[in-house]
Amino acid sequence: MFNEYNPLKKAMFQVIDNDGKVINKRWMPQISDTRLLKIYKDMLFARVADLQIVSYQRQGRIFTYPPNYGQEAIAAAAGALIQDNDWMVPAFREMGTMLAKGVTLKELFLYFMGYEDGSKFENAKFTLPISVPIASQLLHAAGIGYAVKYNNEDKVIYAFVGDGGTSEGDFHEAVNFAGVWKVPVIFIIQNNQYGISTPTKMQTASDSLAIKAVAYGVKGIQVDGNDLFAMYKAIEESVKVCRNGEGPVLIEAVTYRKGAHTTSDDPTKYRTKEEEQEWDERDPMKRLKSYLIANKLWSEKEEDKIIPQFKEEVDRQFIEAENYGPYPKEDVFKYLYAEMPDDLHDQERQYDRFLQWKATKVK
Amino acid sequence: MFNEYNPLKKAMFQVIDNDGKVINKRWMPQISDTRLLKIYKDMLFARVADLQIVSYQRQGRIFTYPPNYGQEAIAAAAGALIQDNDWMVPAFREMGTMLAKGVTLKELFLYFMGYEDGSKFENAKFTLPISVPIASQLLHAAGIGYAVKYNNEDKVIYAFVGDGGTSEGDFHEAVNFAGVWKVPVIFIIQNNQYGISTPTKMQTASDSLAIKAVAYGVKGIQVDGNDLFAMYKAIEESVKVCRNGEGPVLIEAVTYRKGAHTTSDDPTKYRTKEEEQEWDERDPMKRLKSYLIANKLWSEKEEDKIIPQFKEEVDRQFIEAENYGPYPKEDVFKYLYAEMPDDLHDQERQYDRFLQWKATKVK
Amino acid sequence: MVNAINDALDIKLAEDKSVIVYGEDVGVEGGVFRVTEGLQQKYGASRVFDSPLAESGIVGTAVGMAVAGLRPVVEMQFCGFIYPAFNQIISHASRMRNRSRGKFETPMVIRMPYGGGINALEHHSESMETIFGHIPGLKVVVPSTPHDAKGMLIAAIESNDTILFMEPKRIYRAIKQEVDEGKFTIPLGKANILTQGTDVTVVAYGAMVREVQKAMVMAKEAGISVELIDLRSIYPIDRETISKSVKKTGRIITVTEGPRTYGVGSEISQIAIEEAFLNLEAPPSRVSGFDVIVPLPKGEHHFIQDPYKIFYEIERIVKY
Amino acid sequence: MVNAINDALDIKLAEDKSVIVYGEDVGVEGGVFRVTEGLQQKYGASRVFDSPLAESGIVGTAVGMAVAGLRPVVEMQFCGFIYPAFNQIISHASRMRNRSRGKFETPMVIRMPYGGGINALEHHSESMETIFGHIPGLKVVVPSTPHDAKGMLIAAIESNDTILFMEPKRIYRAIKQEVDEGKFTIPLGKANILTQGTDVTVVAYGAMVREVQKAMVMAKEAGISVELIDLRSIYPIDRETISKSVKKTGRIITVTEGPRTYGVGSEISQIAIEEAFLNLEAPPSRVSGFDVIVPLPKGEHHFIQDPYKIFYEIERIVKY
Ligand SMILES: Cc1ncc(C[n+]2csc(CCOP(=O)(O)OP(=O)(O)O)c2C)c(N)n1
Ligand SMILES: Cc1ncc(C[n+]2csc(CCOP(=O)(O)OP(=O)(O)O)c2C)c(N)n1
Ligand SMILES: [Mg+2]
Ligand SMILES: [Mg+2]
Repeated sequence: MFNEYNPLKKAMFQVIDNDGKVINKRWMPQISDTRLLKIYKDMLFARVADLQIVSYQRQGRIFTYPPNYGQEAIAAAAGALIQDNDWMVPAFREMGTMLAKGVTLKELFLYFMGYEDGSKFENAKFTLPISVPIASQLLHAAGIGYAVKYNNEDKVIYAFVGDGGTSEGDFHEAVNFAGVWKVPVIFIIQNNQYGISTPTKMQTASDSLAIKAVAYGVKGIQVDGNDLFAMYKAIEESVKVCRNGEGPVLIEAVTYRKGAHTTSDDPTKYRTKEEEQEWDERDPMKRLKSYLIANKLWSEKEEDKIIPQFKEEVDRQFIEAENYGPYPKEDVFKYLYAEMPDDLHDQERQYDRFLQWKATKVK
Repeated sequence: MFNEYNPLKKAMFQVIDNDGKVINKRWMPQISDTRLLKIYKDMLFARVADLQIVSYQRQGRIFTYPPNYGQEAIAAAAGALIQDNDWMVPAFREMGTMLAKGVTLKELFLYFMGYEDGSKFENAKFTLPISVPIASQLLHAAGIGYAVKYNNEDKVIYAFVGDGGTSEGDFHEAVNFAGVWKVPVIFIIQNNQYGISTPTKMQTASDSLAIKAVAYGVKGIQVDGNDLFAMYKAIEESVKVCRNGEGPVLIEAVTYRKGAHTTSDDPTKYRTKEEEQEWDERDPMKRLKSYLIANKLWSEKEEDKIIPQFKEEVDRQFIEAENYGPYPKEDVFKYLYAEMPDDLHDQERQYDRFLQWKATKVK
Repeated sequence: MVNAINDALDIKLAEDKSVIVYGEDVGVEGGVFRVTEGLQQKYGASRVFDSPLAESGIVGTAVGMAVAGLRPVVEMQFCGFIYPAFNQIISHASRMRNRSRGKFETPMVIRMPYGGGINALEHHSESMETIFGHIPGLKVVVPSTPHDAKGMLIAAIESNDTILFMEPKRIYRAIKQEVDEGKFTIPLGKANILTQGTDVTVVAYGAMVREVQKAMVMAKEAGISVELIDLRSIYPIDRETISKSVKKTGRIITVTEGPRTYGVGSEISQIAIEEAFLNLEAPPSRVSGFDVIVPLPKGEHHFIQDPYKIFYEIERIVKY
Repeated sequence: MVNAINDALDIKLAEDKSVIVYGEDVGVEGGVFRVTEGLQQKYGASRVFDSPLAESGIVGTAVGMAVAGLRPVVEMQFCGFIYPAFNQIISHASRMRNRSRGKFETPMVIRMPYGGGINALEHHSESMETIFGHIPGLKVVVPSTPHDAKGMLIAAIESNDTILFMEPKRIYRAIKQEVDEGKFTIPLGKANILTQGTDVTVVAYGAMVREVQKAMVMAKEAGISVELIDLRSIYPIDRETISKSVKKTGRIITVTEGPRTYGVGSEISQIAIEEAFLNLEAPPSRVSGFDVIVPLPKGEHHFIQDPYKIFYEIERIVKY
């Protein structure tokens, strides 16, 4: 597959077309109907959650939030394949994979409401917190890859980055280190066409992002990121490469950020209605749904039934997060060092004294 | 040429063989005999200087120095082609190009003896000082490229980096910016097989360094860096690309650092005699000399005559540098800001007072 | 303040063709805080534009442009994202003149919103001015009002030094003030005495000035006369203004947002003891953040300086 | 000191399979200062190895390894080359525990030769410990003797925190000292009183300790009794030791190599005035570099602290 879709050939790997029809039987992944349905529902859940969060934000109930809207197939495919013991190294637009690892929506809500507790990911093993500084997390993935290889563990590291992130030096260093060390990392670039307002063509003059694999001597492939089957198959094959000790893989998943960059962004400033409509045709949910309906695995009726349930579930977790309670003062100081240095301890005590004094002033 | 030697084809561009025989007439550059002789003499001068500096260093008359020994053809070819108004952005192993720009040996000596004055390059226009932090200078080249393009100037920027330097994030960002901006920069990687003790294969798993051009959508070519004609031609063609507004070019010049990394390094620790001997066969001076002698442009006799003259000239400039005199205290403070801040002025005055006091104590 | 900064850029872009403005999303979008809004339309995409997402790239290319005679004004999108550019700042932007013994200069401005109090994500609320103030060859300035922002930015763009221009984003839109039209400059490196007072000197800058002013209301009620100095310049420090003031009041407190240890406060205290040891009636003191990472929004109130904290310290020092 | 550090690495490599040593040229060559000499032969190339030339890469991958349970000890080849890694240090290595509320830790050591006085090229002589000491979540330590280097490095490798281990390269081979064999640790964060004294406290660390000791010979002749504290830890600072000492002597001077403004000196002074204001008989003071870029070798004597400079200040402060 990596030969057939060598990025130098400039062909994007696709399995279904915009109407959900299989156009590439050879590479159609084997997914059982139940499993496929589960994946679709996970994508749907992510989308429902996503749209709902945007409306919470409008109500002022959450701060910034970066929607996954339109990119659900990528995180869902990775989520379907990632194992409990595999590592997840997120950027910040991979809700599907995080949920699959056991992160809860409530935790994500807490995080975006402004609690570090939301990054603890109590039930998600081997899942790093969201990384805000673009591309820097990729080096962690390479380092984890080294540890996994050093310890002879049978684990794969899933690492995410955006198209914008490929311009950072850390992207270069990470894929390069991983290539030299031949470590089992799948680097997934979500090329959603923009880094905030900046289009991908202003990030780089290269023919594609997948082609950058050549610079590191690693396998690369450009995949239709709105085609769940293609994403699934590409990751499945990448996992094999990794488990065979053949080193890292670079996947460019071509997609589109249908929403705003974050809830504080206004995309009408930098892109056209026509462009948005064009991408609507390629919407990953729509395409998978067409496939499912055509194959009698799903119906609009079922969808109409399940959406309210999902909304309710999202709301339930959101309200739980909203009622999380105050942020304990101790938490400001507690996690800096394995043991708190005396001086920091003093600072905390001084703060206590101030708070006591303040309590007498402010009633 | 950039099509024919597209780095994806994995063919190194050569014009003469190890015996100085032309093996690639099609791309043999047009260089007049006098000009060619001048280039050879410049290379010879650089080599003489280089070997002499190493011996000065052994005598404790200069601190660290990174020899060019074995890599002379690259800097010489660039030196022959660079114009007075072109920009030179050096790493630290391009003596030939710097001398061509008008930098004097004396200045280089001053620099390596520990005077910033050696970086002033009084007579070399558009030549940046040596850049110690690996690869960081490449971004300056991209920025200068922007300025040149913005001002519609007909200038080319020559920027140098080592094989080790290609691992740094700044290498990536620089070539990427230059690619997006389509600016007239020739990035020349001197792949001398090592970054200090680290062999190139530990820097990257890519098939070559030239191939990294693909990642930035820029032209690239791998050149035999010990083949003066090939280097000359490759740079000549790159200059055309730049002057045509077709953007940057990435040249990998394959060469060998015959000397130590710097005068404080001992290469026997990390490489074999056999390897060194193998590269002796490909020595750039030897190859060019064979060509010249075969074409009756040069003789061993002439060489024996000129070497002592060169030695004398090197020595003259070295002794001038040695007698440069003390480092004025003012120079420590003077160049930090366009105008010296009061506080820094105070610091200088305090230091004056201390020096006066000290003079009374130490006789 | 956003408008004032935009105005300063506008004036310099109009006046000097060597001024170039770029950074992440500063072009089409006009910056995530809309500071550069409208400038690309006005001056074209070769003078105001979006760069690739790479901070080292942005600062490093600016060094090159500056060396070649342009006057780049680049934006770091948030205070937490300047670090990939750290090497270019400390190894080149601040050193080129010294390294080349005056042959090359790097007249460039790095603009950066900084500081907390806006309910932002991690890395969007830092105040790490100390580490930049400690870099020889760099100037670091912070305006506290729209007027200052405009005058100081114009001065920064006209300076032949490399200037880190830190913008207190918390008050980007908080302070309403008439700003003089047209061009004017405010000299960099000079502090500004905002209020004369006799009991204690309080030094602050950026968004903290306003917080001190709130505390001063309480202080006034308590009968304490505060002399408020807006430091304006983190490096160089206006030693003279501080010296005079502390000699007069005998007491000094510095209010900053960043971590305490190695913060700006201890340097101001050091200056006070060097200049006015025998006049001191209380130990030079500081109100600052703790030595911790800025908490996410729900915990940020524990970290940022509230006026009560400042007043608490004023009272303590005056009663000392 | 080089041998002592090598010994510490050797002991930990032998004892703990999770310890991994890498960096530029640390493998085959054993490091440009030969600090890691022989370790690759002994422990193999999967435990001691050369990395690609990329400092962000080195520190960033170490963060990943540490998160995954290893204990990487990485080398930055010189103090001037840590800056490309600055983002990984300030945004990740120092933050991972806090960010994940204790779920992940980054037990890792970044070793780095620092400081001047060895006739080196530009960027090879810096002492910028302040900027690292100001980073919350990071510990920064400096040994001044081979014995301390060994004990502190072992402690650093065993710590679950991220430690910047700064090695004063000027005394890499300058101090001859018998170092205890076998394993021992010296707790991080504790200063060391090297000489008891009564007239003035001098705080120093790294290569400056030896320079102060030279100055103390002059001081003794002048009848001045100096209490010498080796700070050992730039962050956290051992407040208690400083406090006790300055309460006793009433005078304190900090001797550092880096630029003056925002240097370690002003923080030590601040601690002194916070802890012992009423005991002070002279202003807490500092001997430091100037706010300039370290000059190249021929000018470096103007910058580095000579014993006379230190003695000059001791005398001034004692006579104050
Ligand atoms: C180092 C760094 N610089 C700048 C930012 C501000 N920022 C946040 S998201 C973003 C754009 C990211 O674009 P891309 O990588 O394509 O990811 P996307 O948001 O499209 O998923 C920027 C510039 C950041 N978070 N980190
Ligand atoms: C950022 C940075 N890291 C480390 C060093 C130390 N150093 C000096 S030269 C060198 C090796 C450079 O190798 P290469 O780029 O191949 O150039 P060469 O010396 O072979 O010409 C290293 C690691 C440096 N100067 N800058
Ligand atoms: Mg994107
Ligand atoms: Mg090399």
